[in-house]
Amino acid sequence: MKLTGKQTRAWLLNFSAKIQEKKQDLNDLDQAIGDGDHGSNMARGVHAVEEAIKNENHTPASEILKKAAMAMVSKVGGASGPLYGTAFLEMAKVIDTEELPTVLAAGLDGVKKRSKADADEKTMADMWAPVVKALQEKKLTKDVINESVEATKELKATKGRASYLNEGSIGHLDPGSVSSSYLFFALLEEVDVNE
Amino acid sequence: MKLTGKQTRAWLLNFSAKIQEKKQDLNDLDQAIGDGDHGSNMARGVHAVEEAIKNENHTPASEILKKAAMAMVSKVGGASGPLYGTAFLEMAKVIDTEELPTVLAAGLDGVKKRSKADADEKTMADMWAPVVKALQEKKLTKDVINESVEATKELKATKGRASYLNEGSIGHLDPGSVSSSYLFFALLEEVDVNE
Amino acid sequence: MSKPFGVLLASHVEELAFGVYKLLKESATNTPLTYAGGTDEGNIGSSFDKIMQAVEENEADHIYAFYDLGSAKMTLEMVSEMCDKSIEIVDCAFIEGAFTASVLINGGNEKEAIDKQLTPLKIK
Amino acid sequence: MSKPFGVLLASHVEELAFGVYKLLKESATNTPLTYAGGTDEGNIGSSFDKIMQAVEENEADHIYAFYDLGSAKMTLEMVSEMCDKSIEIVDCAFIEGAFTASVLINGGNEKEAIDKQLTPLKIK
Ligand SMILES: Nc1ncnc2c1ncn2[C@@H]1O[C@H](COP(=O)(O)OP(=O)(O)O)[C@@H](O)[C@H]1O
Ligand SMILES: Nc1ncnc2c1ncn2[C@@H]1O[C@H](COP(=O)(O)OP(=O)(O)O)[C@@H](O)[C@H]1O
Ligand SMILES: [Mg+2]
Ligand SMILES: [Mg+2]
Ligand SMILES: [Mg+2]
Ligand SMILES: [Mg+2]
Repeated sequence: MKLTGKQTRAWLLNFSAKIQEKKQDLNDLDQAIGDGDHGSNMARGVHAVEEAIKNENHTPASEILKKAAMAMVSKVGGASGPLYGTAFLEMAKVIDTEELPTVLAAGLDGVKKRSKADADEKTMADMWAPVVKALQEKKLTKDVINESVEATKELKATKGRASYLNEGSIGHLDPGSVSSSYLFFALLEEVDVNE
Repeated sequence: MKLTGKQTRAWLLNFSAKIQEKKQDLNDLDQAIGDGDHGSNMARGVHAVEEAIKNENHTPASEILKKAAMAMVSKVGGASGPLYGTAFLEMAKVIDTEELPTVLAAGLDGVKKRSKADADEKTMADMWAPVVKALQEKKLTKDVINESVEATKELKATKGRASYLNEGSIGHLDPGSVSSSYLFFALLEEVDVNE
Repeated sequence: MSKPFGVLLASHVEELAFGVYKLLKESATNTPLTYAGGTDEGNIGSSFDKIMQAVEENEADHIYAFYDLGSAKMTLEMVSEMCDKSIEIVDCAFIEGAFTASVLINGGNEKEAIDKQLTPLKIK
Repeated sequence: MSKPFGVLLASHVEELAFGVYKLLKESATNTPLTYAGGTDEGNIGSSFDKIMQAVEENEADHIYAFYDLGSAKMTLEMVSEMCDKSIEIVDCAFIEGAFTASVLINGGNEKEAIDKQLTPLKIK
């Protein structure tokens, strides 16, 4: 399936609602292995996304994503800003012409490009990779998303702030992976991804 | 010869007067290969030295030097503060019992200890070394002092701020060596060093 | 009139960026030097807009950009991809690297000499 | 109650010292952390008295002391020779070293682990 501008807008607005609801949880997760601002950062970002796209009812999906990307880049203020921003920008390049799995694969490539993270470094890339794979196999479910997040728990962070903790980062969820799970939950709620 | 407290006090007050007179020159020298504050730093330091020792007419030489050291360390604010401070402190340890050349040799050791500078790194140590040597040979003159300062010109700085300039530091006098020359000129004026 | 090289400081904290600027300006009076610190709201973080502005205000043809922590680097990368100035993001010790570059630029050094002295300061 | 390790920041600039303090405090809330910046008069330079005060106020048994430029190191040395606290002057990248040490101390690491991670940041 391909996403329309309308669907893309609904998806991101749903994502925004989830992030704002979970703001405190995300801060708490980041407090454990970072600086405790991931929820506040993301909430500021998605609020700006909302402002940027809420009146865009007849805009192509690529434009919606570009606006969202710039809002995240400008307003988040933490590492997650450029990460989500680059993901959205890379997705914007293909969303008007390609199928959904290809679009999210482009997003994952964006995350990887920006973070320079390899697999198992306990970053958002570790959460996105299995989700994109499941999507390509038309097998994406809530369980897959939940498992992808849980899998970050046992990893040792070797990128970003959490990497300073070494072994100390093991046993904690990666905050950016948790916020990413809301992006995919929102997608499941708005469109039939395995169609 | 051994220095009395009275002579030590007169020596340092004379040094202070010279520094205050040459404040702008020292700033200009430091502007060329540093940050332009050596004159201001030294002037602040020697002013505090004056305040600390001016009423000390019956104090042992070691106490005079200790007070001067603390004034320099506390008030200079630049690299020259700890350098003169350490020199004065090391001199204070021996001045009540040893001959003048030994005292200044201790000062040179202090400079070297603090700066970790070897010979020919274009620091105060390069200026002090030949002066101390001449003193030990009872041959210290104004000319020796002037030559010792001039000799820093052709050196390439490899310690301190000037080291960032590489070849660019060649051809300029080392500001700390110039201010040190006033210390030795003042000594020549106050006591008969080669006695 | 544009100059060949300049330095940009991107920090998570406004005071930190300004403090480093003050330190470098003292020794490198003539180096084009601009800074961006903190988020738009003045909190701890990095701001795309502030960094973009620091790029635009820097009058150098080629900008050496230094950052304190990794997320400021990512924001720098985004800025550098979205504007057409020549920006070189340097993975050196923030203060020591920026100080070295600024002083060498001030002294009129060539790129080769600057890069050579920055190399041992690469720690990220 | 005293803690095993702490961090001290000695900088030539008041804003710089405070800015780094803010940055570290965010990620290392429980690390004993004190700073000294600029001269007594608030100019660019280092102050023996300010550094001595930052040592005295630091509630750690062993203080890792970081500095920006060499002359602050010399002042640190003088303070460390004149007081009887255990002070370790670290020749690491100022911000990156202090950040690493603060976060590791905050996480309750042993000296060996802290020192091991500081080693690659030695650049002075
Ligand atoms: N270098 C990196 N590479 C990949 N992901 C990173 C990197 N740094 C941070 N992240 C992701 O960003 C999340 C933290 O985001 P946030 O708290 O908003 O930023 P900051 O770490 O700057 O405070 C982490 O949980 C991780 O998923
Ligand atoms: N690392 C060093 N070793 C030896 N001497 C040094 C060192 N750094 C600076 N100096 C001396 O100090 C002088 C500069 O003093 P000053 O301008 O007061 O300090 P700053 O360099 O901190 O501004 C130099 O000319 C040199 O003689
Ligand atoms: Mg965070
Ligand atoms: Mg943050
Ligand atoms: Mg100076
Ligand atoms: Mg100075």
